[in-house]
Amino acid sequence: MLRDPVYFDAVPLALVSLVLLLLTACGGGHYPQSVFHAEADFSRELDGLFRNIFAWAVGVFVVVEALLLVAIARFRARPGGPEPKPVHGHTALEIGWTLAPALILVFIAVPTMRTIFDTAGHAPEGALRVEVIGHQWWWEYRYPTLDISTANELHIPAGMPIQVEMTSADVIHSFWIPRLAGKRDLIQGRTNRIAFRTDSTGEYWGQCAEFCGASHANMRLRVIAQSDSVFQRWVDRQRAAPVTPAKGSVEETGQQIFRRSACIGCHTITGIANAKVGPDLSHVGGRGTIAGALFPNTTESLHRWISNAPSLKPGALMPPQSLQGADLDAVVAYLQSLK
Amino acid sequence: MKSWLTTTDHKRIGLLYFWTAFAFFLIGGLEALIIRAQLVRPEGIGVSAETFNQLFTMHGTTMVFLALMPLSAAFFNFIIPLQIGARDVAFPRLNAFSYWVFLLGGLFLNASFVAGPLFGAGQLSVAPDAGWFGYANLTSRQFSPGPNVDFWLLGLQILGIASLAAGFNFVVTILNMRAPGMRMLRLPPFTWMTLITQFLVITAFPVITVALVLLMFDRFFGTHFFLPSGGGDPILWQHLFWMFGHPEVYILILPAMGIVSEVLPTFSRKPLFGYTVVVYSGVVIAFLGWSVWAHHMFASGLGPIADSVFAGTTMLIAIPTGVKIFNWIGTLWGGQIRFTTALLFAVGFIAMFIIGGLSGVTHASAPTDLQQTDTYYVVAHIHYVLFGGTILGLFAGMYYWWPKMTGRLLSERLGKVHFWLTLIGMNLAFFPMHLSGLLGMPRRIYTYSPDLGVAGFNLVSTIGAFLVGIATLVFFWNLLRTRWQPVNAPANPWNGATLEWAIPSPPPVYNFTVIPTVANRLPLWQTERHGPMAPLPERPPAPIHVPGGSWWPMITAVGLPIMAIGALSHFLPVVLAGAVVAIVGIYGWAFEPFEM
Amino acid sequence: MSEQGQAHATTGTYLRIAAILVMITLIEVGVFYVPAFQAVLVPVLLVLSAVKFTLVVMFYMHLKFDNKFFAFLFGGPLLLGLAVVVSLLFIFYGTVRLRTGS
Amino acid sequence: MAHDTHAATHHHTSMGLDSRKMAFWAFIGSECLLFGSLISTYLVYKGRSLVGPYPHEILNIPFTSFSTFDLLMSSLAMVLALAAVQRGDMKQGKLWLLVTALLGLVFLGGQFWEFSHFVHEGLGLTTNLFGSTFYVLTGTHGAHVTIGVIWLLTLWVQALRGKLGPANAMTVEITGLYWHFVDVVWIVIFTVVYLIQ
Repeated sequence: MLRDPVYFDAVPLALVSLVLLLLTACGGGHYPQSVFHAEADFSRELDGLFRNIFAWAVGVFVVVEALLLVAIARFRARPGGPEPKPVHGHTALEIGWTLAPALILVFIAVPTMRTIFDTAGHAPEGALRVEVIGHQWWWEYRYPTLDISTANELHIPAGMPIQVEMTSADVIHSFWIPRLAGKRDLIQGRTNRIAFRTDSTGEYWGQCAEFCGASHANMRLRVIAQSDSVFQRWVDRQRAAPVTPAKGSVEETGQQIFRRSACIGCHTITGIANAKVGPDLSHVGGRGTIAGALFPNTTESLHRWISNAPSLKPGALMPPQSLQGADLDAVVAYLQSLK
Repeated sequence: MKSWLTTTDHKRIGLLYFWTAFAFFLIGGLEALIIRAQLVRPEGIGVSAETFNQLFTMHGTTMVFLALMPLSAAFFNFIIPLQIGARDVAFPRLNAFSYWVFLLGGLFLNASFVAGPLFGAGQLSVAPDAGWFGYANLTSRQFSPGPNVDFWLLGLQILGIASLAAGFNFVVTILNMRAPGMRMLRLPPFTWMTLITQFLVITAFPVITVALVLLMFDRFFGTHFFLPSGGGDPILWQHLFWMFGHPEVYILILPAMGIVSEVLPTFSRKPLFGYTVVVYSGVVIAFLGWSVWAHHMFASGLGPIADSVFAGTTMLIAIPTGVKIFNWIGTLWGGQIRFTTALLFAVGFIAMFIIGGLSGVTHASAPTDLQQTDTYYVVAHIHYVLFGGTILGLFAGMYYWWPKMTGRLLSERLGKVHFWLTLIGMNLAFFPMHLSGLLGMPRRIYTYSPDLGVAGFNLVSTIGAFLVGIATLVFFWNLLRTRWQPVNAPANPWNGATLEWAIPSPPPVYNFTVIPTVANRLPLWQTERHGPMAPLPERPPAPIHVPGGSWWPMITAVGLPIMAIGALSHFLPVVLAGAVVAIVGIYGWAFEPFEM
Repeated sequence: MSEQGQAHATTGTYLRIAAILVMITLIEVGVFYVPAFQAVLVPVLLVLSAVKFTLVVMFYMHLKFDNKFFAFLFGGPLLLGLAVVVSLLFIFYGTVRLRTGS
Repeated sequence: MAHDTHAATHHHTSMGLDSRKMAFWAFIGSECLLFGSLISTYLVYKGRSLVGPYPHEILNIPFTSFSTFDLLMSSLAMVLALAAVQRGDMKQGKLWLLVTALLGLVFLGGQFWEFSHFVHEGLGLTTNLFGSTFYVLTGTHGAHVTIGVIWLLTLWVQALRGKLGPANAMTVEITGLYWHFVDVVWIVIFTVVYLIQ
């Protein structure tokens, strides 16, 4: 069975499956973090450069693998075959196959250098500045010009350049939204920058790309690109004071419990608590997800999260809370009211 | 038993290296299989996040330091003195020392899997869990409070000593122990690549040693070398690590390239095409290998100028690498190729290494790397280079030299099963990783969302990984069979051209009855100007004095893990006791009558 | 032994080298204290220290008289080490300037 | 290693060079990278300390100049020791070996004084980046000197017992290579750490 000719089938087979796999990836289907579905200037530039290099790579691959296959197919030992000519080398050939890759590299290096400087992270004048601060294991976003602080879900206006300035509060993280921008590391004591602009509204997914401890896998994020007016409405809501619960409502009970609980040791709710360890909760009810964009922001997941965060997200720094029954219901209701 | 503990014979040490490294290879492979089992579907629940982080850290560390490097070292030890026509290495006891340090360092690292109770850790395993390149400041006490990272940094320091000692030893052996007439440009290509590798070892390992020492000071004594809270910079760790780490990649690949350059000529019955060019391109690769380290750090914000410089130097490496590949194809071209298992693995090396090299070019380009680094695309790349490259090359070497090392032939039939299963398995395992990476799957995640759309690719990867696992068991069976159902090997089963084939398999303890005089590059072949070398006499004309064994290298080596255990438990007397053992060992060694 | 038969330094040479080394050290310390030299202090000190380094390596370590190969074994890694220092300085001070400049 | 020498010097080697000496030069080359990395760390962190004491407040140039002078003289003693052993003058050889070791001890004593003085002045290992980089760099050098002193004293004892002669000149030569290397490292440290502040 295992005769040599198998080899000649295996490689074309591999090539065909390669192409099939690529088609699956580039084609339809829903791939929220695919680099092939670029939706911003930055990611499109990277995608174009990648396709350029990939084309060269496929060309080289086909030529060299073909040469290899031809060599082993043509020069198989045959019984009684002649002794091979003891060729030691060939100067012209050596020069040729030194220069050929060098030449190809020029075609890769030139656009590479251009793109490096194009994507160095400086946005044009008038860009919206966003500060991203990495935490184990969630993202803090500040809009210094808008005086907003939020977490995990980044709202941006479509059509406007965004200047992202990144640093970390603890270990190294990496901010990556594949469909919008290449990743950059968040490092304590340093500031890194990227700049991008997307013209399409919609939701883009990303996640931390630098190993950052136990819950590295659970450090996800969403970017929500909105039309100007929708974005402006969001900004207004974020800048408004947090909702004050109605007298006698369950939300008000929740607020009082919140005030007395350990929550205020870590979280901010403007006017209620002012600690900076965990995410700012002033408008947490308006977010679609919680806990590093990991769970939908529902009553059930809030219950489970508050009761025992580390069981849902290994290593989570928020300890299990002793709130139970009606108290827990009230706090959850209060948080949900903070739109 | 005693004779193995005290042995200074390079052949025995080579076999010790082989079996020890192979055992670690199986452990590292098992870790990989658990990783793949966890990732077989989204939201896998096989192991906890903490265990998963330990597994991928130990998988990388084990494969790099405990499997691939020492498997190459097994061949350095066994084959190099034979290829250059020497009776042993330049420093036989230093050689034994390297082995014992490697073994003890490896055991020390792996002891972390069961050392938890000693540290009151509440779980059995306290294995290193910060990734095989241990990026600061995750490795600080604050973010990694347990003994896990301590095991890692102490273990790697021990292993570094083993590599450095072997490095000096082989540099001198290759340069200074050559048989008469064995000029530098007559050295077999494997010996040449080994020499270049050792130069990389002795220059790169001091850098990681410094990095590890600084990290040790941060963790044990409260300094802030890599901690922003005290003005330090975690990026310095990355520079120091990759200044070592990138040459390390060439330390892993160059020996395999050397093996391929031996196997191809033998089985195509043609001299290596462009021998001198292959040798010089190895030198150029090593040299450039020192100038590209920051391409691992494109996402860390080096600035456009540094990005451009490192992207440029990285691309340049493609040239000497390409030259090697073309010369290998030139060697096959016009030959009479015998499809032995060794040849299949060597050709497989070329075919797979091309893929790894080309994906390497795509992330040599700094901007495209921003979409690729730290994703499964990079995981695919390193596995095409280190598995498709290094491991296939090492397998080629195993099939090629096993008869010489043991005097027994491996089964070619099992060998071909092993080859095809490995080739198919590795492509199934690693090719889809390119796509899962580009579709947005970061590396080092113990779980992923079903929404990413990468479940299918991960399933295929896992199936492929288990195929590779089965293939490795076939190989293991093949090795064991040579013990139980031996088929004796002749001196030169493949009609090889180099000196190791001029002596019986396995070689006698003194290697050569008389030291041969070498007249050309292919001493055992008929070439245009030279006939094959005259056979060596069956018996040595005069008795050959062979040095006896020595306990001192092992005793000295034992001192190191004792010191590490003392450091780990913050107990100074144990550190001092280890130092005393090592010093006693060194003095015993220095004053022991020992003649080579 | 290849060393034998080659010109070896004599005790007189060793003493002369020692005298030069001490003199250079005195100059270094002197330069350090002279305010007029502050502007060129760094290059002057680097050159003087390189001279001392070379003298010791060439004469006391016999590299001048010994086999060239030893010079390669030492000089290669030495240059590499120097390259490490210089490139790290460029990278760190370069990025600092870029960061503050932007 | 004293006993290997005899064998080694009589062995044929393909480069005609002593194997141990070659290995030792390779080792010294390797050490260049070790100290290169440490010096890089020192320089990269220069001026990044968040709190004092800073280098110019604490480094004592006259004192360190004396240490430098002491180490240079020990190098001179070392070459004289080697020359004596090579010509078979073991009386002189013993003397100069001892002088080298004693000068090494003086240097170490100076370093001990300097370190304890700095600690007294408020510069500990963990005080600031200057302290950490300074102590690790000069401490690594000091550890090398310590090993060198032990090595030299071992040779001296061997010489006293009559077990060191011209046949072991290579052992002394290698010891010398180590000692001079430690000296040149100090030449660099003296300039980079002490004089260029």
